Amino acid sequence: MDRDKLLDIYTRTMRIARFDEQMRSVIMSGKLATLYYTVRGQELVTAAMMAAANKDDYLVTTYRGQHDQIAKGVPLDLLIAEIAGRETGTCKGKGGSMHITHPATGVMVTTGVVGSGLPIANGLALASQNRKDGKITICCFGDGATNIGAFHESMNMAQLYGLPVIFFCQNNRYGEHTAFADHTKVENIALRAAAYNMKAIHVDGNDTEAMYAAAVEAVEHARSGKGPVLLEAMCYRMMGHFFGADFSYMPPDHLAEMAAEDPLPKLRKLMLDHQFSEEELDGMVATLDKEIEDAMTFAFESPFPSAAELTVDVFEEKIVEGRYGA
Amino acid sequence: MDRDKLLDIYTRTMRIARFDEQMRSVIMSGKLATLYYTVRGQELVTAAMMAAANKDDYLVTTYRGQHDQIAKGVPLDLLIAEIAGRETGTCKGKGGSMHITHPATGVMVTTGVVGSGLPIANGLALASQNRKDGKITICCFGDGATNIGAFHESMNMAQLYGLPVIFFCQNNRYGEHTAFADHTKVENIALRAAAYNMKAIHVDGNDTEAMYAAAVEAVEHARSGKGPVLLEAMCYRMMGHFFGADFSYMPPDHLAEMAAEDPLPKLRKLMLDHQFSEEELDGMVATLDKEIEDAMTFAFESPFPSAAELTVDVFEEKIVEGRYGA
Amino acid sequence: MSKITMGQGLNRAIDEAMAEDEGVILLGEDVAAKQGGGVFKISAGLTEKYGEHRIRATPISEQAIMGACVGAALTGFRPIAEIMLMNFVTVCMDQIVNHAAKLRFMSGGQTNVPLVIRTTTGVGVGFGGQHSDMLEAWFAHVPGLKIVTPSNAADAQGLMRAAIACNDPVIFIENILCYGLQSDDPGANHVVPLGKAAVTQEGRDVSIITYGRTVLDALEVAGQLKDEGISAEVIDLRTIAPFDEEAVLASVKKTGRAIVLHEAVKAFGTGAEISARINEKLFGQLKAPVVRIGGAFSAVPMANVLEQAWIPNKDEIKEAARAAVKWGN
Amino acid sequence: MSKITMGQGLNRAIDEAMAEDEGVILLGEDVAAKQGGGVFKISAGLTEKYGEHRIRATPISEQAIMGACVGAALTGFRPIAEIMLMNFVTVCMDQIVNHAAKLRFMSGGQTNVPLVIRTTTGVGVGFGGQHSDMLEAWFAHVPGLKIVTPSNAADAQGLMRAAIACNDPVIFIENILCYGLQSDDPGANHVVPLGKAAVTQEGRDVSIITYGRTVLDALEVAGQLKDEGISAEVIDLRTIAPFDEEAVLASVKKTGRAIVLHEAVKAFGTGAEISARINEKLFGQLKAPVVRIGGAFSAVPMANVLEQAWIPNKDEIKEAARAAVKWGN
Ligand SMILES: Cc1ncc(C[n+]2csc(CCOP(=O)(O)OP(=O)(O)O)c2C)c(N)n1
Ligand SMILES: Cc1ncc(C[n+]2csc(CCOP(=O)(O)OP(=O)(O)O)c2C)c(N)n1
Ligand SMILES: [Mg+2]
Ligand SMILES: [Mg+2]
Repeated sequence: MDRDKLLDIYTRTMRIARFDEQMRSVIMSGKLATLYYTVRGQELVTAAMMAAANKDDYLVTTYRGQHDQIAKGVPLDLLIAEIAGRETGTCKGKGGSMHITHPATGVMVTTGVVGSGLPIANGLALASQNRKDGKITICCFGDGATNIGAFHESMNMAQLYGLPVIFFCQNNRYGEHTAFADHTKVENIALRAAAYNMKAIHVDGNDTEAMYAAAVEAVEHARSGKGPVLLEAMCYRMMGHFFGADFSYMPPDHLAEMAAEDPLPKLRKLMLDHQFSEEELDGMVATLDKEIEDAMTFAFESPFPSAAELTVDVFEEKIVEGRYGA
Repeated sequence: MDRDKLLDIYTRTMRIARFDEQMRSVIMSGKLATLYYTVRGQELVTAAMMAAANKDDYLVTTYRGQHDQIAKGVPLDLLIAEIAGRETGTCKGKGGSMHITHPATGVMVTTGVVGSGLPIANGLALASQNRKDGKITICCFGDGATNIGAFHESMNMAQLYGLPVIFFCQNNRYGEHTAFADHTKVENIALRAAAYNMKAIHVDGNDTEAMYAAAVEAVEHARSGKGPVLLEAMCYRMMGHFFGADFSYMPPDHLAEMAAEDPLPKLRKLMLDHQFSEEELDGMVATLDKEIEDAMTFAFESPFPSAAELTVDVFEEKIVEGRYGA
Repeated sequence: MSKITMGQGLNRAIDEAMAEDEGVILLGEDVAAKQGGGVFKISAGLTEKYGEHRIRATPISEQAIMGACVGAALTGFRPIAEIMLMNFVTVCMDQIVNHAAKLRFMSGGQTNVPLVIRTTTGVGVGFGGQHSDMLEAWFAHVPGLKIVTPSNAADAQGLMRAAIACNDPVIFIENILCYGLQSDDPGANHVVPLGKAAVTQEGRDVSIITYGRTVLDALEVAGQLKDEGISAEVIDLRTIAPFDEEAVLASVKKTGRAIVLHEAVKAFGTGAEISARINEKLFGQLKAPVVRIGGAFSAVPMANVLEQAWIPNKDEIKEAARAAVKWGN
Repeated sequence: MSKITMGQGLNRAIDEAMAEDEGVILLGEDVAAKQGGGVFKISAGLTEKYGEHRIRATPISEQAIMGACVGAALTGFRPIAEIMLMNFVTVCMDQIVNHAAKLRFMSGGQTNVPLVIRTTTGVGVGFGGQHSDMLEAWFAHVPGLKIVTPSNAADAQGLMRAAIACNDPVIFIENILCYGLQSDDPGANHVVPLGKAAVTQEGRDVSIITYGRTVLDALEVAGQLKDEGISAEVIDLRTIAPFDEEAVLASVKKTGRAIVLHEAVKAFGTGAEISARINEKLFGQLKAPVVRIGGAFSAVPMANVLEQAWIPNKDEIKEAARAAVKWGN
């Protein structure tokens, strides 16, 4: 594949990977106490997806969305400051990791409610359709989310209206503690598109070239006005549901299967095959590490929000005691 | 087909048809003011379905459910008394036509909320599965209901647990004022079963023999422990959404198409082909009319419930002012 | 002077807003021309003017309706979501409460949701337990939502214009029995500000604080009480939350007696908050206990006799006023 | 004496009920042994004893979970539905409100729904705006539902037994911060009747009426107030609706002063009903205005500093008690 595009995907992937590792270590160190949904194993799928999209396309994602946000371009300093509950965070510390919002990079909603991003994604796409602004909306969610009502209603409405939206299912084989085979009897999620007469793509998300090709196909379909597409990328949740959570319920053979499919070593090998040298790759990683360390420093040196923040952003006007019984 | 079974289906069908016609005339006459969802055009599909099931199987239906309830065996006097809001009605007049309940004939829930019967049907079936009582649950709903979240969640759960339930979609081509093609892009509802790896049957509900065969197949599948089935019976809503409602939004060609497919003349012809005489058929109808008139008399001569009814059936214990701020 | 009905007022307000702003769109079941402009015809004529891309008939998918409106609102559109009957909000509370109400706050003010959620309900039409509920108390308890309900056609038009102009989500509750109510035509571009109550009837002896259809009952009762020499003041809140505390307290300070009236179930209803606030702010200044009158403690029954016994009735209001005035002597 | 935690108490009550009645089943996400017995491990060990047909791990499908429990309950089963966090009731309100709560009434008493809806929530763990809400006020406004919440391990066990035995739907709210709380072991088959409050601390000067986690705050404050010579009585409602009006009125009659405290948003919260009722029934007998203390008027923020500012705090309670006692002099 195109060497520049590969480099782009590699950079996005490693920015996510290094961020994830450093987040885990800062939590381990006790320096930060927060609920963090690790993205280990899902770095590549979203890097390839966002590399195929435009900066001003809309993104809707979930609590497990830091990889999507980074791939889309959310600045790491603002992102980490938000996760650390600082005034300088994307949301002034009010939202936290589950609710990252950053319209400047198209990140319109990050939801903590399973499946709830899909109906909202339709609305963003509907606005683009009416405005004819050429944007598409990418909506990220997991395999478990496809069993909830909002998924179904949204798929049907998107196809009915021919909305420019990509339903990007990152099938990491688990919904919290429940394995795929224990939450549905359908063989894969892509098969569900037929219930709406919608285009579907099913791809091995750990294969960089296949994943990128699928992303490009999905983006072209949605942007061309042909309507929505359901893109299912097979990947693995390589750790527990959130960082630190017990995952003894994951059987050994599954863990072994995952290790063998880890996208990071596979991608590194692909880079080497494309004549990137070990040195170059290590150099890039070092640069990313520096970027992340600076962002961490920025975040941890930032002040906490003031209590007065409770009275703003509830309504357009400030909350005044009495009127609201507050 | 078997002559006795055909007679059974004919009797259920005509009991519904005569009830529906007399309900409409009593409303027209001004003697009864109520919201009545006419079942004109859907008499046969449910008659055939219930003729294939057992009296003690469970039924869950909707506001447009009088045909299902009658086919299942709910006594007409109690049914009409309930619709007329009388103390002698199935629900003491508290429920009305949208909420007919009659456990004695397996009618466990009639809901006014689109799609909400499906999750409940799963629960009835789950109880049967645990009790091994051999019962199946029949859940009736419309085409429009298949676009709501509850449909999706219920289908997935039923297949996951292998529940003995028949999802009986009476596709009458309209959801309130919205035609099928304007509420989904899927060609038919049966196709949606694939999203759950569920067995599906699609049948012309105006063809008595085909409809009964489909019903038998569905019942055998569910009762044998093979799990749920989605049965889609194509039919027509031959009048407005509720009786008296304007239906100018229904195009003439559609109205013509419906008239040609009316199940009642078709069934009558089938009866004649099976050596039932005109006289016999008319005689049966006369008997049914008498039964319905008696039921109407019973209903309209019954007393209205007393206001004290507001304090009972809220909880097991009576409501006492004060405790409940009532 | 020419008259308009509540239905016409609502239709006109939406029409005016749509003419002004391409971003005003309407999503709901059966709302487009092809379906007859809504089951209550509130959007009649709008598809012809603004097109199906702005008047979107939807599948029966309330979560998708609400979510689509939330998403469009995030881009600066001003969507109007029509939920056919208020009980059906129970299938889309997540989008309203976890998203529409909270996105401004959770995003630290980066985004906001200028959304109007229109819905209708009402007791007295024989629709029974699943089609008659008044659930405004739920929404009032959710920071980030405003709740509005008109008691007359002119207010319906003016409040709808204000609701569409509001940069935060507004729950707009219409009473099914009120669509035919007539008012003097308030003319074009009539706006009634959110958060302001109306003193619909001046009085000295007792304040009846209410909203929506029961304003009519209160006015009728106030008229009858006059003949008994009791001067009742009627406050139409118009905005239920945040409600006009100043207006309520001013009235009760004057009369020293308050009756809080609504059609919704009395227990844990909005009347509880209003009563609690009056008692907190006017402790020791009341001549009689604040009385709450509301719906009975049961699901709404279908049988008409029971339904009529369920709704707060005028004799009950009259009795409460008499008792308040007599209190202590 | 040996101790149990709230988690253990809940697990034991469910275990005892399951051993007694084949009809007691549990549905919820991750609840079975294969998933580790629930994310909070409340159902640990039960699958091994009673099998996967009775402990059913579900897909992420709250409407299907709730509906399945309603349906099973209609046949005489006594299902327990686990909704992982209270905010997720927003995706299944229809089954709870339009069905579970109303089927007994709408069927004229032919059917009933003996269902327990277990859920957990709580402010103070940094879960943010969509995982911390206290929505009991919504359910209290719905005739046909009972709402229960324990403040200690023994009550958790006893109330759960009573909830499972109840022939009507019960919303059972657990506070995420309380699972580790320890009580003296109440022993097997411990039952705490629904609808009965507990006087957790006797006092003369002011009544603090509360429930759930804030009972702990109230008790701590009561202890501190003693040193100031203020004798505070603490009432733990245990059943929020229908609440124990007799107990509340008896206490406030005695003290003449009331503080109603809960973690939920204050505006239009359950405290409004309790305050309104006290004012209605004890008009003229109060020495000070009834004070309500509750959560701030915003979504629950994630940042810890903001979250702590959001929750009702002990100084606020103390101040309110002092002010009430000082009132008028
Ligand atoms: C409506 C709802 N139910 C339950 C939860 C609790 N929950 C959070 S994440 C999760 C699992 C989601 O699985 P999946 O969709 O596969 O996404 P993944 O976590 O694997 O990325 C659950 C059940 C929730 N957040 N929302
Ligand atoms: C959740 C919900 N949304 C909307 C409605 C209003 N409504 C009542 S019947 C109906 C149409 C249902 O169509 P379909 O499922 O095809 O059943 P049919 O009436 O054709 O038998 C609608 C939209 C409702 N009852 N419930
Ligand atoms: Mg997953
Ligand atoms: Mg239909």
